[in-house]
Amino acid sequence: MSDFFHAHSSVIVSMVFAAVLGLSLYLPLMAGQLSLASPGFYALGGYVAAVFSTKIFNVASGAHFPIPYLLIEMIVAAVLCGALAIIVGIPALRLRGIYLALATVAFVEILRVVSLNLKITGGAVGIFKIPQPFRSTLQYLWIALPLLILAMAFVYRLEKSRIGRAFTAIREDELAADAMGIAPTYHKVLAFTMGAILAGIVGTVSAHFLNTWNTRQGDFNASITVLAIVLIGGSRTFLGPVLGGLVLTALPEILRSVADIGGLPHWLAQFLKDGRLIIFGLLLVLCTVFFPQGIITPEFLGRVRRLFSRRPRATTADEARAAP
Amino acid sequence: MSAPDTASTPTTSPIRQQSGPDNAAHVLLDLRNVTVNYGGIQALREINLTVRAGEIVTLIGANGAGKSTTLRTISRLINARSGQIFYDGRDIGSVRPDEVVRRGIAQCPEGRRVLTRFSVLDNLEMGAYVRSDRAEIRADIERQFTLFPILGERRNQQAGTLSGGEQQMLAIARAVMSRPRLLLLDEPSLGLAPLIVRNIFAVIRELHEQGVTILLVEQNAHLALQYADRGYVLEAGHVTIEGAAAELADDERVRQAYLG
Amino acid sequence: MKRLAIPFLVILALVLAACGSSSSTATPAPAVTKAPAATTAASAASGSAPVALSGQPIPIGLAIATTSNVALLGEEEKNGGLLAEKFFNDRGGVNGRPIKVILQDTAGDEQGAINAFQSLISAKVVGIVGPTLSQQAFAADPTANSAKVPVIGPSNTAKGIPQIGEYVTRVSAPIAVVAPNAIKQALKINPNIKKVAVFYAQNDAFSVSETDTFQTTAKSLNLEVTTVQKFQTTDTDFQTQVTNALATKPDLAIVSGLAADGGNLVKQLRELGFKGIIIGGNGLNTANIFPVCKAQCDGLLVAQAYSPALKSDINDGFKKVYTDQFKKDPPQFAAQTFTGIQVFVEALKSLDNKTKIANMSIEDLRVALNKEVTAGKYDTPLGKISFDKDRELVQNDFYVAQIKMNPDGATGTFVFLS
Amino acid sequence: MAHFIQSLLNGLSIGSVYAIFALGYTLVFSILGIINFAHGAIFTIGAYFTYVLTGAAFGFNGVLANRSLPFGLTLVIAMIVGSLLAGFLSVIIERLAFRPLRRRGADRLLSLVSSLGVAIVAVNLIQYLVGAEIYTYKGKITGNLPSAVNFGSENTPIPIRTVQIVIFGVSCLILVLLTFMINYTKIGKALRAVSEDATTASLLGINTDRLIMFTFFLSGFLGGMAGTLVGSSVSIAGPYFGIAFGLKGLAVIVLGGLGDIPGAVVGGLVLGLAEAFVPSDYSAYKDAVAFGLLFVVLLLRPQGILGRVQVQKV
Amino acid sequence: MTADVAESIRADAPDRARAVVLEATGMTRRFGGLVAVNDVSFTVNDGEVFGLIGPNGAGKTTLFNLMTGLIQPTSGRLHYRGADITALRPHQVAARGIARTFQNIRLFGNLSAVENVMIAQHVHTRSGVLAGVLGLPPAPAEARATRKKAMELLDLVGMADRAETKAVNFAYGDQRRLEIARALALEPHVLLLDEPAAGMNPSEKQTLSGFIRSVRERFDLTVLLIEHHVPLVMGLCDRIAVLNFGKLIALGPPHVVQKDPAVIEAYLGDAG
Repeated sequence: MSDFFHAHSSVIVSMVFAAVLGLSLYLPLMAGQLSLASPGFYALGGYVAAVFSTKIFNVASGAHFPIPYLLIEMIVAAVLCGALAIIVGIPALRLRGIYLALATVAFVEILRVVSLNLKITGGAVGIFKIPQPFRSTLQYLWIALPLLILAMAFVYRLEKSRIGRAFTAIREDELAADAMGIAPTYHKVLAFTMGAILAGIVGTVSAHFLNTWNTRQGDFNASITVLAIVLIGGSRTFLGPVLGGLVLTALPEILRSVADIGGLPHWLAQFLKDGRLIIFGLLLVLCTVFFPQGIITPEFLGRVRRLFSRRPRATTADEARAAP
Repeated sequence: MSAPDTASTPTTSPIRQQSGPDNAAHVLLDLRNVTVNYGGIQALREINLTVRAGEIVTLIGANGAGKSTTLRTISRLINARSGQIFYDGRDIGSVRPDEVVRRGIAQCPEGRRVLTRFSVLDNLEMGAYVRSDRAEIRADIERQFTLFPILGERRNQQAGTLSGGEQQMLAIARAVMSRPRLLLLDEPSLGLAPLIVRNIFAVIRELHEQGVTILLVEQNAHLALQYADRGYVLEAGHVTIEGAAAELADDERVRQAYLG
Repeated sequence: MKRLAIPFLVILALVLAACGSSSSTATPAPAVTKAPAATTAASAASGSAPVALSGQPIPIGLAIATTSNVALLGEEEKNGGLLAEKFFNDRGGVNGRPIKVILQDTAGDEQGAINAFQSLISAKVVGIVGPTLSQQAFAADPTANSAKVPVIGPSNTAKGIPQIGEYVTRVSAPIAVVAPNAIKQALKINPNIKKVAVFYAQNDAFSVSETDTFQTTAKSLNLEVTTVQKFQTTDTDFQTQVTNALATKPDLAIVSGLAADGGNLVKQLRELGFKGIIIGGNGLNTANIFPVCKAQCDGLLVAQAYSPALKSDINDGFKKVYTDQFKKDPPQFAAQTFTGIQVFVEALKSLDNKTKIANMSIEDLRVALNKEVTAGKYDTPLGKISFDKDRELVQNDFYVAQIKMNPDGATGTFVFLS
Repeated sequence: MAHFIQSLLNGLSIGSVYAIFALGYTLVFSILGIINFAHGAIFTIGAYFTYVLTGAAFGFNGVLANRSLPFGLTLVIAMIVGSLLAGFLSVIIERLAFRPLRRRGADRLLSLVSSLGVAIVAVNLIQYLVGAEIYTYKGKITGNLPSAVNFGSENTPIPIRTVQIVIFGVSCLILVLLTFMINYTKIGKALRAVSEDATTASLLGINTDRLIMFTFFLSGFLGGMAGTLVGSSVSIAGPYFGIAFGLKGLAVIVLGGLGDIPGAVVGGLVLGLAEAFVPSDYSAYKDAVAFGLLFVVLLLRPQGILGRVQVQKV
Repeated sequence: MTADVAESIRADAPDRARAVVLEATGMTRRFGGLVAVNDVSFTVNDGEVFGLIGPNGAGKTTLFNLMTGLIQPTSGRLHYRGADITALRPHQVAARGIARTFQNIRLFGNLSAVENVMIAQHVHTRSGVLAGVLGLPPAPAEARATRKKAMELLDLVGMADRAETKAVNFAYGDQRRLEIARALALEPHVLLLDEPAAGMNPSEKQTLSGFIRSVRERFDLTVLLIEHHVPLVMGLCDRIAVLNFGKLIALGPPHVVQKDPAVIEAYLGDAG
């Protein structure tokens, strides 16, 4: 079993990252704002880590990168991403729906071109030899899992809090929320900024995890992938993006291994190997058709909850019947 | 109520003529136990409603009582949860909305909904979308302009720039362009000045005299019951009272329920 | 429909997950290795035997981009690598034992490269040839390095690749040596060249470093660089760059890019009226540019790290099997990948001659193989190569070729110049 | 001055490629209000269809290596047939990936994901079948015309490639034809009615499903034609050929106003001009300029350059 | 004008009935060529129930939207207790104590009844993101108080037993009541009700009338009311304003307005 985890450690870790990234897009969505900016902040966070760990902190080559340094990077990335999010968010969040999405796509693309041309970001080659805080890939879970759990707990608690309710109100009906005394712009920017900070933090850890960082980390494709994660998983509960991130990241790798099962006809194995992305695309289409609300919906969760609460009640009823 | 404005009296009927004197007895539209769920709540509960050929039937009730929902269900814009809708003896409960029009039911929707970026002429042409007799369509359009002279004056104007009353006339004229046997009118008086309302109702009567059967949804119950043969009162998605229009107008319950 | 959908997806997910894990967990953890599950038929027969039971093929990993938008390069590498497997097995493999090239797709991104490497490492390969892009190498090579698995980069030309770690080397040289030759060659053809226009793909790591060399060389030869125009490898229209450059009336144009964009740039330079000599960087060293610039490719000077025209036994042999199968001269990426496999095979042979590799654990074998790889000298399709003490490639032969297009305008050849 | 004219013509030349890509893209948006990511894939497939129909053989990678049709059409005929096939394919995609979502009342955004799925399938299927190689058409769409036209003098040449002029001309022609169709034909008017108010349109007896199918056909046809034209200008650079235009295409249709057909052409030309007028020293920031422009236009005029302001109903 | 301001300064004076709470001056709003609200001026006194009637499309809801900041007037000013609130955003208007319901019911459909009411207490609570997520003071206490208050309000409208039901699942009349409860949660001084009786049957309307009266007493409210149901308006309102084609055509006590010929012509139309 441990062999399995080691063999797939990078997939497992990146599944967790994708889940957190999904949450970073879910946060503005809580307030009804479809932003595709997450990959831009993710890229920015990664650059913070890459620049700090290779140019500012002096770590002897071969030595482990101290965890406190990593935490410093995360804080710096959070502050930078937060500030940038406020600057971009205030004008951009006046836009609605698809227009906001497109504006954020433009923002991500501008960031990409800028980082391609700056010296500090290393241009096309990017920054490499980013020092490692851990001995093995799997140990990244020590930071990735707490990050995911904290982010999930954060979002879970937030949804039940005053601010979270204000977000939900804006998503349900911005106009009515406004008339109920909830300042839409403030809360939308707040949600957007929190998402940006989360994405930035994932970026910092990711940069170490990938050993290198370059302009291809936050681009249009990444935006669309994160969107797919959220919509396939389900955009109305925070468990949706988490599941979406885990599944969509694992799926191409699972398809990779499926081809390796013995006993398949040669042509099928060959097709699975060469055509795994064809199947991946088909599954995306099927998922949207069969689960237009995403795989996890509040209704689904409600059914699950009832399923679990009904059982004990049923047994007591049985006992009652058996009692006399 | 004064006689219809003579200026708006058409010279020829643009409407498909009904055959036979026994049409009055013929049931054109028949809703049986229709229930509709809409936005999570039950919008219509077990509605039963019939319209006979040649009648004007009105459906009155307060805002949100389910009047528009009834018309939208007949036009197949929304699915009934249960119950059946018969038109001319055939179940139309599962045909497409455009097929409903082809079979002879036109709806003039609430809020007029003219195609604002189309000219008046194009709006009327679109009304005849299901027809292909170009010459006849031309003639029908001219008839509409006789019926609604103001539209004729503005034939090349964008519909979005018309006043509310003009838009309502356009919407009715457009609905008539498909040469329907049954015309569904949704709140034709909505937001219009009394004088204009009177004008429009005169036209409705005119259309009726030309042989169109009409199902009229109105909030202005007085007005509707003046023109209708029979009426239904809808309350919270349920038909509570039905009967001859004249009786309903004097019915204490209607006064209670609706006019107060 | 919906009611069916949920069980359908749950079952699908379970099946996929089960399959996914079973194929990998099928190999339990014993220190001794068996052939990877991916070698299908062979693995079915084997128990948990030691790595190198004679007759059992030796697995060598090939991790390259066979999907994504760099697949054009990846496909060439795939062809070169798979050809090498057959080529060397036909010649007795490693002292009688065949090799098995296990292909994993890295796709175009860094994460994919890491995944592919991990997959190969757990499939117990003795070494890996890959990945396609330098950026991917920076991501994935450290994974192999810390697992002590030797890596040979087939097409990673960025600065700093061998410095990733002691298990990393490459058979793709930075083009520094050949750039001056190409410009000198151009001056030889036309001694009156004064003004140079430079173009490069700014989002391609290789082109960025190559253009530096070109520009430095041009200046050292007292040529005036009148303009430096940047583009992206995804660009298709170079109207603006070309007309901007043409306005400076250059005598020579130097293009650093990849096949599609570079080829288009050459074509559009010609169509818009450029009459001077064009030098293409190493990225244009592929027959893939022929369909792009067609007749307008004619006369293009190309800096080459590999030339099909090289006369040697190994290159002749390679060229023959390649042209037999693909009906055209082998491109550079195929040759370099072929060379990567060759280096592993020859290092394995010489290692086997010292200590029987059949008796070694996979871990020891990898460590020993790595030492052997960088210590050896190889006669390859790239010419004679070896590695210096920093594991950097020492390649003696670089070439400048000129493209001669056939009258049909669709096919052509690289004519070896120096 | 020559530089200015050159930049102007360059801008129109680049812009017309954007425009021709965006026409089919925006057509679908105008009817359904969705962005069809699969349009880039249709564009690519159209280019490949034409290639096959000319009787040319595939390369040495992929399942169909070295295969070719037993017959070959001339390039222009092949383009028309190929575009028709692309149109039919587009209709099939609509049936499989869009209509079910519409039927289930899914969020419009979801069609982004399903069209993304279609694009992934298409790109990888192309690669599986014919490899990632670069393909070029045998003939030239410009026939025997010289490859460039000089708008300047002998001494200060202002050259523009002939094929780009053809593309510009075709974009304008398509625009004129589309405008005519949409304003003066019955089906065109029905399209406008559906795009303005689908419910009312169905109350007028318009079969919206059939009309949407027709829109997808038209969009696919235009996409296929655009793919062939651009392919004959710059060759078919592998399965990602059309996808690479997706992002710029998005910028174009937003600049022009989502769903606005003349806007797609105007947006394409504006974007092309903006790029062409970026000073040569800053050409590295060309794309940033394009998307900066997009960002600003979105903030100031979300309805696009030509779009009309719409009053929000409270 | 100055007299009105002076009057509004005396807002807290004992003679409350005469204090002006809201003052609209020359409010005009155009949509394209259409003048939806045309030069409307009136004052609303503290504690009164002020009715706004007129035919469909007369501009009543537009006037409400102007008063709550949802749309900006083309010209004209709006004062609340002497302060100019014309340019305020809706949430700022709400924070000053002006709450409203909507003609076409705008509840947060996917949220439960109690959550709907809790949300409206936003301006009266303080806890930020961190306090809310980590459960630091004052969040837990606030959360308890908010819920308690929400339950009280639900109880008031007779829906406490269905507090956890999603808003979309309520019948029309219940949704109207829930919307009123939500508006009350803002602790408003002024309550704007847009056709609160729409979709209710006669007995429900009677109950509603009594309810509005009792709520006004209990919460010390000024109420503005758009309503079609003439008897309800007549019985409930202290003063009535009549709009027709965006213009104010009559303003006064019910019995006076009722007899105004212009009103009869415009509003009751043929029925008159």
